[in-house]
Amino acid sequence: MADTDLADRLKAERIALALRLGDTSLILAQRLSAWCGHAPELELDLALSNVALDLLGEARMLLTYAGELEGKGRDEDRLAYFRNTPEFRNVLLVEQPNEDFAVTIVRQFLFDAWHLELATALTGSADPRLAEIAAKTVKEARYHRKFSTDWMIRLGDGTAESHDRVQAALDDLWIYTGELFVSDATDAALAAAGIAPDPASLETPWQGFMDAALAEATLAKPQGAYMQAGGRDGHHSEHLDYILAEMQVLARAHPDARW
Amino acid sequence: MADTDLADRLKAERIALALRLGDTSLILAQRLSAWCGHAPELELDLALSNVALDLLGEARMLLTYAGELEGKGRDEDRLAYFRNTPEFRNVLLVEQPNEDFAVTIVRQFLFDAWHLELATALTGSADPRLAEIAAKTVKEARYHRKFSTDWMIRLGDGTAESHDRVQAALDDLWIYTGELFVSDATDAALAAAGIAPDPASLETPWQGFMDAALAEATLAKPQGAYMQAGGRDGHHSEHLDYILAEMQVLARAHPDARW
Amino acid sequence: ERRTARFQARIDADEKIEPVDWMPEAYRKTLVRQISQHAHSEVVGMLPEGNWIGRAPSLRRKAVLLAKVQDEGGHGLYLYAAAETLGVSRQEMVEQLLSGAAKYSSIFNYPTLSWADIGAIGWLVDGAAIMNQVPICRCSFGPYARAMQRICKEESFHQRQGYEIMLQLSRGTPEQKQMAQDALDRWWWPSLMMFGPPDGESQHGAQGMAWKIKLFGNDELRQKFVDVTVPQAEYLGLTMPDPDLRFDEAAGHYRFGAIDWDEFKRVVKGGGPVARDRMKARRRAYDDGAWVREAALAHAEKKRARRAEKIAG
Amino acid sequence: ERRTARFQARIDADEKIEPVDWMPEAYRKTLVRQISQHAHSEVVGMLPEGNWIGRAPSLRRKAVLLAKVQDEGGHGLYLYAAAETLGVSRQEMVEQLLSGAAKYSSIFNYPTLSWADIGAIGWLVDGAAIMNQVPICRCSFGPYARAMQRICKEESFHQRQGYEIMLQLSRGTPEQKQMAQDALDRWWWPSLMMFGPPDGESQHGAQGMAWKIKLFGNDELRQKFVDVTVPQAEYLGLTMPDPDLRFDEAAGHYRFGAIDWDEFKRVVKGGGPVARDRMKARRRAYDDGAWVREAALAHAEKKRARRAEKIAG
Repeated sequence: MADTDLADRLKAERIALALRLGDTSLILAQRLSAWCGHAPELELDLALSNVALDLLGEARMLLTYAGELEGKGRDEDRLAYFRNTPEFRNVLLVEQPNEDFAVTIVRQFLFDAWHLELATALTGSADPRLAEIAAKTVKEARYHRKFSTDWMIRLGDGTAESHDRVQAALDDLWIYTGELFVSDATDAALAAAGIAPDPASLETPWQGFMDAALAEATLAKPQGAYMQAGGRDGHHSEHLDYILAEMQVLARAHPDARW
Repeated sequence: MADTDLADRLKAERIALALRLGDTSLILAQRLSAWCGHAPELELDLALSNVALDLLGEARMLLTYAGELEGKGRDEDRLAYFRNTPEFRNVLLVEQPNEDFAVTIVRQFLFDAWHLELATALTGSADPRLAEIAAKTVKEARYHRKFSTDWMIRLGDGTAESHDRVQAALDDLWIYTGELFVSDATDAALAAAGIAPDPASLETPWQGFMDAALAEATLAKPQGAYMQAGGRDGHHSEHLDYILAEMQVLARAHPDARW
Repeated sequence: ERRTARFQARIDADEKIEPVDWMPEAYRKTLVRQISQHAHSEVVGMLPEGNWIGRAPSLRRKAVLLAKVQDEGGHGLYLYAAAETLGVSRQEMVEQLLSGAAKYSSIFNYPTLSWADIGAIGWLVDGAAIMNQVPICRCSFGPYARAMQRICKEESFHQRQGYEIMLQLSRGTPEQKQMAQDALDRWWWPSLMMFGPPDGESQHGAQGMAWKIKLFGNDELRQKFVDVTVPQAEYLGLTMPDPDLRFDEAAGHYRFGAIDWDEFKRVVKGGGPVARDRMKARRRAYDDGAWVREAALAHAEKKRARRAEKIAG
Repeated sequence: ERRTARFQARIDADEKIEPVDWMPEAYRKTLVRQISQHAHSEVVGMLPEGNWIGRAPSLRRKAVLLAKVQDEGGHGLYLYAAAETLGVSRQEMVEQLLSGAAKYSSIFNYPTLSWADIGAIGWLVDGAAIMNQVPICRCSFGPYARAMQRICKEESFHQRQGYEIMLQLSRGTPEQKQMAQDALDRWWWPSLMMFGPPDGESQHGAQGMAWKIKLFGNDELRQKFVDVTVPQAEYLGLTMPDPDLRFDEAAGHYRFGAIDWDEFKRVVKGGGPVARDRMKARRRAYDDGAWVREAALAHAEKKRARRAEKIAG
């Protein structure tokens, strides 16, 4: 039967994909939710929380699916709270600190533009579960991209201070965008099977979107930066361990508890 | 035998005292050591680390002693890494965040002036172990108080900005000084037995020192603030849980490991 | 004065007063004070619960808590909007909060020290708030009444979620049950104080009643809250931190011990354990966000100017 | 020139050059560059290890690590002082670091990702540093030689502490051993790169040798490091991340695989994984501390003025 066939085919690769995408959305949700109650205006508290909630929802679906594929009884919480830092598979971009609102918005803008391209491509996945999750994500990601792009334009084409801040944040975070488009053996196998797009294929539309949006925001696209990568293979920056220390502290203090 | 007598007398109270003082020095050491590598100048990196090291050393002796008195096999690390937030007995003052250098120095100044008075009194403790620890502490605390007082004067009588910053920090942190001089039943019993001074008895010399130092620093002593207390009974502010989440994360991830 | 009499007659007839209607200045001022205080409470109230979003012990609880704190921000928005219909800007109100001129509910000056506090706040604090707020859904000022209707619906949802957390904890491990008990111990009395001082000492009582801004006395609402909540605590298997608490069969009410009104006064005057932390957090958000708000204004201005140029050109 | 010849003769005779002595401008410049780079490395080097002070898994380890990082700050101070004898101020040197004009050891642009990294840095990075630095204790410039003598003594203490951490981990739980292996995997090659490019490509080699600032070739020191370190790894029971590594019986040396010089060049040019984080941290400390340094200056100035007034009055 075709279903059984699919269930076995590329299982490890599909688990890897679900963890990479799930962890990426989870860590970004964790970062964003730290703004809740502290944003520059109440409307931004609500908007950032909204984005965080969407990403958290997506992460939960993906981690649940990863756990099911794995078949070892790990649910979303087991995966989120009881893996150590090197077992996390998120891209480096999303673990970078919130710093100020400029950094947060730039990080979001870089992410959202990629997230929407990726989710759009995933709606056609040969894996119906991934396609289903992606269909939900696309709607949300479209709104997220509009939100962060609007703010890029506002800040870039706002005051001199806001322009400088957002340009500096863009220069700083750009080195983490290369990882979004790296293809490895996992990606190649998934792409060949029509389960996920080749990450490299997302770069051209992403760059196109960047060019247009940054032009409107009167911002300069960074050039010639050395790209950092490794998060998708568990090689993280020094930040992730702190994120997890906070996120996991309570669950780990009571490993047998239900909440 | 006198020793046996003392070993049994007021054991619970002496454990409580050792934890209160040990935790207080431990948490302040943890806070201070976060400056290491990030201070306003290299000399301050070294000085703050020095103070942190002294306090850490004192905390280790006190926690070790608390564990020995308790007699349940808990050593300094078991006590430092495997108690939860409400089991910590530090005063609220030391768990307040570093914020900027002004807040750090004010916190240190308020603490050092108390710490020196307390340690001096404890050198005459009927408990020879506490007296011995205090004798070591006195020498260090005298240097600490000089360091933080010198900086209070430098900042208070420095620029307009430094004056304002340090005054604001003083106003903010003052509400945590009342707790240093609260006496409860434990303190009363220890004072009656000549094991520790009544905390209330330290206030007059402390206030005297404050008056003189603040005058020289051209700073106004805060008046009429509502004092906060509770840390010594395990009722902490929201900060301590975050401190412990970081401090304990690695030890707790490997509960059976030796390092 | 005739206008005043007609105004009171409308209120007595249960008509809603709308922003365009004439109203006594004292009515307007009282409402601005009360609505903005309520709005500030929602916004400051985001902090104690927001403190646990990052550490929520399951992803589901994290999502629920984040959504809840977000709702509180939304309530703040509705309420600021309701107050703005009375001719005061949000900017003014926020500045009053930050300068200390305006108050907010002092319940938020207590710290959240464990996950169980998230349960206790939902169960007790939101429970007390609902008790206070449901009557306001019928208050005389239209925009306020309508905002409160929306808010009360969400609050009762929050309260159920809080109780559900407490239920899970009290049915959980011994540590979890202890956590729940400890939270109840710390939040019970402050929750009772949320109803304000005894009616005899309450300042704005009688006029508020006449204007139908206040519809029940503090003591009456407090008693109602106790009567509803004590059986809930029993169902949880938790002990109320009040040795004097007992059921008065004859009256059909739970009688509770004396409230520490000194603590109440101290906390209202800014002596709450984490009052400084709360205001510092709000002030920091406001100060750190200034450049963002300025940029948004500057950009809007540029856009307006460009459009004007285009039309002119 | 006669002075130059006499200067070289003194060096050849193993005399120390002191700050008051005449020296060629190129010698001075080379030393300023090298000593300040070394000082910057000590200061930036506080960051990767400082990252684990807060999380050290025992109080003893916490104290040892804190003292170690503090020592590094102290080394920075000695070295800045040595460079200052050559007529450059610490302020100037720090600004060169922050502007990117001055370099520091690119090893510190790798992240510390686990506690084992603290062991690996002590063992490998300090080990490589000692190999590089011990000869400098005999270098021709007196203040530099004396600073290095002090530093080397402390560094070898640090190196033993690092190895002790690795030993404890590799004798520990499977997770600890894995942690140790992972740290070795990540730090081995960067440590080998610390000796700089192959001698043929090294820029400042020959002149440095003649001036006795540099006393051995990069490759020679690197080989010595490998020969010392491989047996230590074997004793730990860890595997070197180099499939080509083998002992050459005839030569009495360990032969190792090809070093990825592209990575080396990229990291030196600022492409190290956490290079931005490091410079951001230093810049932030400097900027945030500006008001403190200004206050200290202002206060010192006030004191001076008061004293002058007293004397005058």
